[in-house]
Amino acid sequence: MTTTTYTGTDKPNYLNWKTSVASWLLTYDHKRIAILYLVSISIFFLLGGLAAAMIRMELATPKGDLLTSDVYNKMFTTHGVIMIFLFLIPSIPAVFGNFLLPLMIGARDVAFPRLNLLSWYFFMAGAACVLIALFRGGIDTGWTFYTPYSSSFAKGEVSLAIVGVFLAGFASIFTGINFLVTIHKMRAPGMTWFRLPLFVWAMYATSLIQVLGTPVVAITLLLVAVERTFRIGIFDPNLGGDPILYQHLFWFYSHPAVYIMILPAMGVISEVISAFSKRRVFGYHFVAFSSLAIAIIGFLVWGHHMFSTGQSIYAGIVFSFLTWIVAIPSAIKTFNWMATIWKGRVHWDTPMLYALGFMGLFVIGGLTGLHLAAMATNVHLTDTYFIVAHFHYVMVGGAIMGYLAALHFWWPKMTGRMYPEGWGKLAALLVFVGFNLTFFPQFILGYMGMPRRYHSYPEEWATLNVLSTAGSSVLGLGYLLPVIYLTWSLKYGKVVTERNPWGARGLEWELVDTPPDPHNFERTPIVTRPAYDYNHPEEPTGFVPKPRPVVVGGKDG
Amino acid sequence: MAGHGESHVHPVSLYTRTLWWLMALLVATVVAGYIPNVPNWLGVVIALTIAVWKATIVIMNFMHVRYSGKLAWLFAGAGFFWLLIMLAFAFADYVSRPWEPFNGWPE
Amino acid sequence: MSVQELQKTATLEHTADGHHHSDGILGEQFETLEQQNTSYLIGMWAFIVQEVLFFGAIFTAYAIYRFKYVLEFTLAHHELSVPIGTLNTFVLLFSSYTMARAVRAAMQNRHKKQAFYLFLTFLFAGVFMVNKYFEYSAKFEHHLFPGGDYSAHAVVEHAQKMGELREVEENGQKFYELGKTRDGQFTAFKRVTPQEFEQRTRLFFGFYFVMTGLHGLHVLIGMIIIGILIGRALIDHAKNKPVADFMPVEMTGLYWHLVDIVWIFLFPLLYLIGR
Amino acid sequence: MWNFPLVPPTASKEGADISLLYWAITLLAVVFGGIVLFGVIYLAVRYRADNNAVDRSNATESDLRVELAWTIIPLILALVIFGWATKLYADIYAPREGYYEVFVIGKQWMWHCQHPNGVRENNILTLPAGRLVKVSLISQDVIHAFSIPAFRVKRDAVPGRYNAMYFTPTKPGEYHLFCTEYCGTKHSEMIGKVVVLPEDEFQAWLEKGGQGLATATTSMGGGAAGGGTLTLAQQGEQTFKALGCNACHLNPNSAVKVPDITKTWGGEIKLADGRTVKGDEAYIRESILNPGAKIHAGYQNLMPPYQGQVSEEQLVQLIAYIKSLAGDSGGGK
Ligand code: HEA
Ligand code: HEA
Ligand code: HEC
Ligand code: CUA
Ligand SMILES: [Cu+2]
Repeated sequence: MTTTTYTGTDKPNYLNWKTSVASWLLTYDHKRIAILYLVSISIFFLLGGLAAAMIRMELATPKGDLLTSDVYNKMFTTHGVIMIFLFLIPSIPAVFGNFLLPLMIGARDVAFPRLNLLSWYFFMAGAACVLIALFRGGIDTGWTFYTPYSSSFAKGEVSLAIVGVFLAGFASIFTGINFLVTIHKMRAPGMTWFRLPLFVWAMYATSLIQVLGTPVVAITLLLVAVERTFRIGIFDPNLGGDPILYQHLFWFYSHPAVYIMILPAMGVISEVISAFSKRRVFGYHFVAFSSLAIAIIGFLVWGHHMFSTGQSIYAGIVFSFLTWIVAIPSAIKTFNWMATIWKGRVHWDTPMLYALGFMGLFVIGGLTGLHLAAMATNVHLTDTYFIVAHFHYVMVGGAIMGYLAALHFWWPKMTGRMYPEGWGKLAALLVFVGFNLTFFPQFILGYMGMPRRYHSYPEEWATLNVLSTAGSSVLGLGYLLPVIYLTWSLKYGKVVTERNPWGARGLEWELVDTPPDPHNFERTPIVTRPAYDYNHPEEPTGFVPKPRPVVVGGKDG
Repeated sequence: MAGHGESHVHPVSLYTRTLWWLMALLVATVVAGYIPNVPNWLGVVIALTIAVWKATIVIMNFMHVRYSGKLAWLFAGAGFFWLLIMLAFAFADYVSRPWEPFNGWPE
Repeated sequence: MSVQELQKTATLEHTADGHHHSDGILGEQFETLEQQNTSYLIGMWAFIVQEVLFFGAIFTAYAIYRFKYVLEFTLAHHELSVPIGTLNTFVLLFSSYTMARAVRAAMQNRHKKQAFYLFLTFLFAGVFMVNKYFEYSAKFEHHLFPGGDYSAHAVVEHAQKMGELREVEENGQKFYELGKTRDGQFTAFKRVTPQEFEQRTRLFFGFYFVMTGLHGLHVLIGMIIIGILIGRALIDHAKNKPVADFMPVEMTGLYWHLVDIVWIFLFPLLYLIGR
Repeated sequence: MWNFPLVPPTASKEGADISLLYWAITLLAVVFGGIVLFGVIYLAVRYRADNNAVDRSNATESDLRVELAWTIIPLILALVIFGWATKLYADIYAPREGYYEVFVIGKQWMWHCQHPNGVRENNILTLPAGRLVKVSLISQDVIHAFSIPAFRVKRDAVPGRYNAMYFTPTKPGEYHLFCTEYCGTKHSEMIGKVVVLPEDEFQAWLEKGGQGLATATTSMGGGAAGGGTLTLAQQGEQTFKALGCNACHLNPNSAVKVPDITKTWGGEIKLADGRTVKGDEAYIRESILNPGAKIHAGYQNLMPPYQGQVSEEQLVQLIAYIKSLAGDSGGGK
């Protein structure tokens, strides 16, 4: 490596240069905000996982014996709301997007550091509302809050939970606005659009959805809360309203939202596959544009959640058609990743294991999405465990695998410590096996017609459900392991001082200290190379740092 | 946006002219609302046309989009375009749902 | 571009804006003031996109019901006062103008003038809110707020006077006929039960309060920000600051114009159509 | 231990078609899933970093032809299946004729089914094999969904309006019936069964007024059938009188000029505003609940609205009655 590697624990980095609690809670540093998010969403993931464990335990026997039906209903609502709004939507964007975006494009911070912090506070306030709603008796509407059940029938603190989702939604909007502007305006000189790492492209597409979609669900849920209080009747047919309208508005956001969850993971996979195959991502332009295509076409397919509601058949046909179309960019990505491995030098490290796992599981999830996109089969499968299996394959098998890949890949950069590789591999294996054991049987159950959100079911489905429950404990263990060994590694892990432990390409690896300097780059870099330039190993870095402008005033006020 | 920057100061006349237009359109829309025997749908069309007109000149002149770079155009357009998509697709369901009891327009 | 060229432009940018740094205007994450200003502008526009869809979703819902219950909504429209609505539109349009002038003054670093125009904007916004207050109180008084004591009584009475609603009783059952009187002749378009009529007008007022309420909230937030800006402009004036950052004013301006645009649509959709 | 089902029974004509499509898409998924899964593993093993025995020369980084290939091939397959699935869906769910119609009302938390001849069942639906069945659905409170996995059909029961679904049971037997749209506490207990009888047994069952068989309450939560001797249309006739509809309709001495409701069902009705609508359930339902909504051309809006005065059950009866006036005893026209 050319420039000196004067990194190490002695040199101040973003973690240790200030240590007071206030310096964390009032930080404007994108890297610290990422850590704040990381800690918060990890807690929510465990909470959501606990609810999942309760669900699976109840479903181990056909009779509803462990929980009452009300408690069960509250469990899956809790599970869905926490996993979606408090974990998966903020996961990769708010943690890795925040941490990496400025590093990847050669900026000192995101465009609006204060908005970034505000976003975290909104998120925490929203989470607090949701949690209070849960402690004060819970809600049982399902994560979809369908009317008129949620607006006129459900008891409990539905409105408070809605306010929580509303606030978390604005946190997401703020993140989106911040990233859009950051990507447009904060790129280092020479960092042209087509030199951007594909993770940045994915985050750009994600941010578009966050800004264009989230306000709609925010106001729609607010209307449900208003309806609960004032009985206006917007969504209640007994008061002159139309419950289907709610579904239109809800899915206008919530379908694109599934791409908020998967696009960042796809970005991570592009980075990881390239770094561990030591090869430029095949068909860079196609992968980049397919992210945008997914984000945009993804807005036009929401009606595929409503085929059996009595939505107009003509509207249904259009929605179904566009759903088939939106599957194509995902196909493009998948095949390009495969072609990236082709003729590469594949290193089987933990992040790569997760990335390979992602490809296998996401593809199963995506392809079963096609069963649902086809109207005739959709009607049989909708609201059965087939749907549950489909979305866990894409969200857990896809998005969370991507998240774990990212966590392991950038862990040394973020913390200056390496995770224990052996444990990492074991956990990846457990997650993969446990996952399939948990959710594959659900496809079969779904095709046989087992309805979702049921807390008891006919005897003949017991065996497959037992299998699923057994699988979920393996899966739970698989998730528990990283929690333990990553925490352990913070103190006992191998210290990483070199900038680029993986020998990867990208500004964050080649020009940024490990752990990063509070100001990211010593000097603003000038980029002269495309991303993933693995073909010229003799030229170690493609970036010429330029003198840093004088800056008055420090960070963190 | 790029080039001559945002600090470009526009002549006062731009704003005054815009204001007069807005006032004229305000009067027009109120008056149009009181023309007797205008069918309901036409009233809505007139009112909305004037509203779009007013909004456009506010965006163009007060918000300086006319003098801004491509990016501002893009963002200004995106919001309204997406709103149209939502309206169009949602209405597509409602108007093609034969079983939806719709009262339609009288007169 | 070659490395040398890039470095040249970079240093040029650097020196060109050198003097700004001493003012502490330039945020640490930015390289140049130009970059900072356009970032803020694009950021504000992204926020506006968000706002458009935020309000847009209610507009969509409103459009569908207005389409569905056109007669009931028309009669409910009549309860809103066009003069007050017109006055408020006038006030808000005018405030948009003064806001634009304030931004202009800020760009010219004329702090006193800027404070003056901001103050006018604030004043107009205040008038708008006071009007809203009276308007809302009147609705509450007539039980037109869709809370516990909602009653369509006022709508019915008014519509009867206008000859657009007729109460009929048949087989001991009461219902309303909605229609129009022309040349003393009542033509019915539609017949509804009082209960239905109550529901649908209630729906209208639900929309009215949600939409204008959210809009009013935006006005209120705008007023707070404008208030702060006035203070800052006056301080800048007192300190005789030659150059100040005009971006806060510019961004508030964009926000304020958006609030105006929302009203530009609310006014005809709630007050005018169906006259 | 290994004696548990992996596929549902297929007991309707439509179900067989849908199964075929399902397995076709599954085949597609297996092929593509297989390509990706095995492809990835193969490539990752073959090109592992420490394997220097492989040829890594000419490792292109993009190629328009292959990009187009893997864009267009999936696209074509996607369009083919889209076409197939959509055609099938339209064939099944678009209005069909010549059916045996049952009305189903969902409420928290039970299914209430009514046969044309007046037999009622709760949480059990008895049907004849080999005949096209139309289920007209509505809900009294929240959204429910009527799902019969063995027939591969389901539909939401939405409050305030009718949804319909069609299917042809083929195999006599007992099948699961579920509510699949989450509807509150006892959503998972809103279940029952569908009993398919051979045509002759079904007729016998109907003539006995549905007694005997349907009283057998099952572990799945069946309910008693009943309803006695009147057909649905006859019940409708009684309701018609009870509500005083005959003061105007079907009354030669009526003071009010009324349309001939024997021609309403299946007819083309010209409205006062110039439009023409079809005389279907939705129209009749609306004409009763809110007659002013659509005025028959040539008539005055004089009929009182019955919103809030007739229950969903009575509406179902009235509709059956008005259909019977048009010569349709529950089989389409
Ligand atoms: C990360 C989240 C995520 C992602 C990425 C997806 C991706 C897709 N989803 Fe999924 N979906 C959900 C999360 C997600 N979904 C959730 C949470 C629900 C349920 C919500 C609820 O009701 O609670 C749901 C429900 C859902 C439904 C509604 C079901 C119902 O309730 O009736 C439908 C229907 O069309 C659907 C379809 C699809 C399709 C076509 C894709 C596509 O984007 C998939 C594209 C990918 C591939 C196709 C694989 C790769 C391609 C190849 C290997 C090449 C071969 C391809 C072809 C031949 C076309 N999904
Ligand atoms: C990001 C999204 C996400 C994630 C990660 C998960 C994770 C899991 N989910 Fe998911 N799930 C949803 C999103 C998600 N889910 C949504 C949106 C719904 C629909 C809700 C609705 O209908 O409204 C749903 C519904 C849902 C159902 C259907 C409920 C029903 O319809 O009745 C089931 C049933 O099996 C299920 C199971 C699981 C399991 C076993 C996991 C596992 O992956 C979880 C594993 C994690 C842990 C177990 C926690 C970590 C470990 C510990 C704390 C150790 C202790 C625990 C043990 C040793 C077991 N989920
Ligand atoms: C006061 C007289 C009156 C009574 C009582 C009455 N109707 Fe009517 N009905 C009318 C008139 C007049 C019309 C035509 C105007 C219209 O379309 O609304 C009509 C139209 C209808 C239509 C639509 C027919 C068509 O072809 O357009 C149906 C169906 C109907 N009535 C059913 C009923 C039922 C069922 C009841 C009792 C529950 C009932 N009516 C009670 C006067 C009455
Ligand atoms: Cu009824 Cu679920
Ligand atoms: Cu979807």
